[in-house]
Amino acid sequence: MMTAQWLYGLTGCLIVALGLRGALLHDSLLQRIVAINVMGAGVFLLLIAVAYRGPGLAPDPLPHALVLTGIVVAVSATALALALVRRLHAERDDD
Amino acid sequence: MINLLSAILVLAGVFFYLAGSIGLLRLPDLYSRLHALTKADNLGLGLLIAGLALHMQDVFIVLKLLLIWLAVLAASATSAHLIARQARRREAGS
Amino acid sequence: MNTASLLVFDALLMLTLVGLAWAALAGSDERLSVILFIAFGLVLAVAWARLLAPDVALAEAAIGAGLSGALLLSAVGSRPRGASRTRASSMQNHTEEGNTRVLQWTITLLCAALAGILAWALLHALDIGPTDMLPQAISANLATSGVSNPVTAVLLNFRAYDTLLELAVLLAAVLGIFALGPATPGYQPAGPVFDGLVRWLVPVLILTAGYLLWVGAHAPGGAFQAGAMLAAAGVVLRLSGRSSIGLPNGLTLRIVMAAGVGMFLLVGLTLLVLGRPFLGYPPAWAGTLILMIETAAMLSIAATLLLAFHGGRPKSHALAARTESANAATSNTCNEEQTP
Amino acid sequence: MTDAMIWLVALPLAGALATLLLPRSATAAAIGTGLATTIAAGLLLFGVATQGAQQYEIGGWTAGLGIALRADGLSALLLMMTALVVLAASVYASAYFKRPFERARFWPLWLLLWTSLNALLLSGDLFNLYVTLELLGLSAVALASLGGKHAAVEAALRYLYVGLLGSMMFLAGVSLIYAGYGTLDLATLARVVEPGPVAWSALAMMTAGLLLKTALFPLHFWLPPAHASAPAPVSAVLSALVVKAAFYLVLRLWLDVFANVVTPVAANLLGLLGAGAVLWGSWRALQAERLKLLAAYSTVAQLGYLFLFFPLLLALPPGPARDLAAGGLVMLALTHGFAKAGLFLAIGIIQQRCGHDTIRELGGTAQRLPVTIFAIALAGVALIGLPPSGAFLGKWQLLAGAVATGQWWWLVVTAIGSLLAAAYIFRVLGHAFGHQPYPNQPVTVARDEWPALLLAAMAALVLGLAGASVWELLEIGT
Repeated sequence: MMTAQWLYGLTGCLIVALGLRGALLHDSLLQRIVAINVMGAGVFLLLIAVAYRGPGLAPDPLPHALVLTGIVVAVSATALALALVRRLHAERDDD
Repeated sequence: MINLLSAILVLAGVFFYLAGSIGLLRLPDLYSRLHALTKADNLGLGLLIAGLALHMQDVFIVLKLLLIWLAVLAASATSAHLIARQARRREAGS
Repeated sequence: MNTASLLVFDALLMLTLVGLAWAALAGSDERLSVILFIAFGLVLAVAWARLLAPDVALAEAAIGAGLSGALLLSAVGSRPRGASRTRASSMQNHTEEGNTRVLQWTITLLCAALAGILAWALLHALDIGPTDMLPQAISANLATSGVSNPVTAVLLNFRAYDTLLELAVLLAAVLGIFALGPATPGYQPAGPVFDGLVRWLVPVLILTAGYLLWVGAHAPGGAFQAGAMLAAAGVVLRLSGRSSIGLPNGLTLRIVMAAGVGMFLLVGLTLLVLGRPFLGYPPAWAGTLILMIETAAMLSIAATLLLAFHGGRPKSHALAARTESANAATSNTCNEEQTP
Repeated sequence: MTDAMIWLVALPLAGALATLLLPRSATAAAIGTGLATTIAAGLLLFGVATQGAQQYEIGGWTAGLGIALRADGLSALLLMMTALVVLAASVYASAYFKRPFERARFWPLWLLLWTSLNALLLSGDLFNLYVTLELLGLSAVALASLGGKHAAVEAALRYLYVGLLGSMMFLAGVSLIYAGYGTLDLATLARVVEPGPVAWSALAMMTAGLLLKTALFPLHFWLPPAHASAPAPVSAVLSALVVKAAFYLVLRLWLDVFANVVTPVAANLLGLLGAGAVLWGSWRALQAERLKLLAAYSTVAQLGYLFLFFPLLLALPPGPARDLAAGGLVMLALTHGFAKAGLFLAIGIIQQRCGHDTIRELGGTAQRLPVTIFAIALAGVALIGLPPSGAFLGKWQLLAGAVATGQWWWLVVTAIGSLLAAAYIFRVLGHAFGHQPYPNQPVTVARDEWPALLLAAMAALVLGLAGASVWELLEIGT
């Protein structure tokens, strides 16, 4: 086991928990979206840490590809969530 | 020799970054903070890039580094301008 | 570099990351949250680079921090300062202060337990040591994949089906956004300084996009990063208050939106009809087919992300006049840049 | 024949593009796509029945390096149900959405949703499952928000949050699996996985995420508003298929992939939550004032029954008794799928013709919409679990399993749940058959009344009578 893998992986776990806590506790719709994104970033950090094989060694490319896919999926979800928030907000203004 | 020169340049760059950050925290108003931040950071990045460029074998990479510096220069100058203008407008408004 | 100094760097980087994540979620100021989240994304990109994942670093900076940040910021900015925050009105009704406190602590404890369980499992997993079965299979088949960047090979050949469905996810999101209503009003024309930046930045961004697309075959880069660059060019154009931001209208726009999934399906099904597996490129053609798919995907991604930044259907010309007057009625405060 | 698997994903996806590019002839394109996809599902079912479980390696890469699609008896049956329900709901939707712009918005998302359902049921790869879950979630949310009213948008947003949290937890579990075992392929994983911290934590994370998505009590809070405020055809598919897709994954993971990792204690916990869902969901359904809300709470309850099977299946030794119980579970899931879809479509008709779906004001609807009320009654037979519905066979196996393993307490839950279901169904029928002072002209049966009736009849009659072949198909495992 390598220290770097360990350090980055554990940080990933911590960030997942921080994100989840934010997503459950915030009552601002926008901050919930931020929190879910943070949680996703934590999972990605875990994956990339697993892929790391040490300095000078080629890392495992598979998790890199998975995280790239994950980032695009996350931005899609963020965009849809923001559009829903905006719609909700516009309606509240009309009331 | 190149190593030493490069190290000096990088360290100088780091110093300017540090100065800029301290300025951001310590200076009294928005305009002087902006001034400290953009000026020091632009210079810092320039020195850093010069230090790195000394290590590069490939001219193409040096050009890329230079391009990064130019892009950051333009972006930070413009955003500093926008922030300052917005602040002044708000002052005038209130 | 020696291991000790690298370790110090790692520790500082992770400390910054956790601190930013905490700070972004601690307060109740939405604007601050978003700004700190963008900073979090940029530091994360440094971490990706440190872990030798440059492809991910590029995507994180361009999409994770860049475009997500722009989307979030424009959502914060579209409301007047001091207006009521986007609270979930009926979603949480624990009015009693004491209940809230208990709930907060319960959730915090649960999340701490979650972090503990994840860490426990991860340490065990890392203890087993890396299983190099898959990385070896990837490098063994890289020669016939049509590209030499292993990440691109996974994304567009070995696991191309994932990428096809991922493009479908993007399409679903933008169709959902379309269904929710028309685009948000545009920004007012920018002043001369910003305008000057835009004039040379946009062509540079488009050039960079083309470069990233082409270089993805053998070095970090590819359709997603390139698409994000193109979208960024459009975002900058929109911010500068131009009415045309390079998006087509009507059928052409829909074709561009569908291009990524469409090209994927076209290639996959053509191969199927020719007696090969779905998306089973012949090695001699793999490079060309991947570039074709990536080009179409880049256009779709750029259009989709840009439409998401628009926040709705672009207005058709017939509707433009009507919405214009509606905008004039509801005072629009989303302009950081206003002409004096 | 294995090509049918790829067509099951490619056809609706291509259809989505076609309806996006040709909004004027979108309805025709969608129905055509629906027919073709249903034929593909039929071919796959036939192939599985005659040749056994199937595998398709995409791109020709071996599973592990690439992604494999797999179909066995269970997935082929669920794919067939999906095809029939979506096809019927499509025919219904072509009459439900009247204005061109509504259709232009609806069809591409609808077909993307179908794509994701098929892709999920076929996928043999953990990360690919995450992508299909996200496609399913985003298209379902977009469709649920089509109602356009404030309540619909708010419910859709909450649905999206829950879905995203669920996906993220699932992905965290997937990451742990990759960290520990270096593979994402389900079949490979099933061979190498062993009890231990990695497998336990990963399974717990994935299951938690999926339970959130399948709305198991007490994580069901988001379901009733989302399902009750969506347009009728969307509600039908959300309740009948979308929550069941997440349930299918739980089943697949617990009984197939992680079969040697799960423990009876964990299974009993799922059973306990299921019991809570049965009681709470049925009780709330009984109290509901609106038909759609009743149907949504009934979904919460019916999903609970499915989880009651977990402690039984784990207590039974592998063999005929266990296969019978597993068959009962699938039968219950299939019946609920058809019945609930039929119920929501029928409610949609009442809502459109009467302008409301308040249960207390249903008086006279039986005179006015006899076919629709008959459909509700048939669906009710299946939801209560009366013979000859498929649910009767399913619940029978549930009871048999509970007796065989000495877990009699699940009997009590099932009995109370069925009584409550009878109460809420008869309450609706009582109001619908209520006397109306002024005479209403019976409306002739229209195109939009047939799909509901056919789906309900499928649940109440066909599945029950054709039950034996379902058990035969389920013998075909991977």
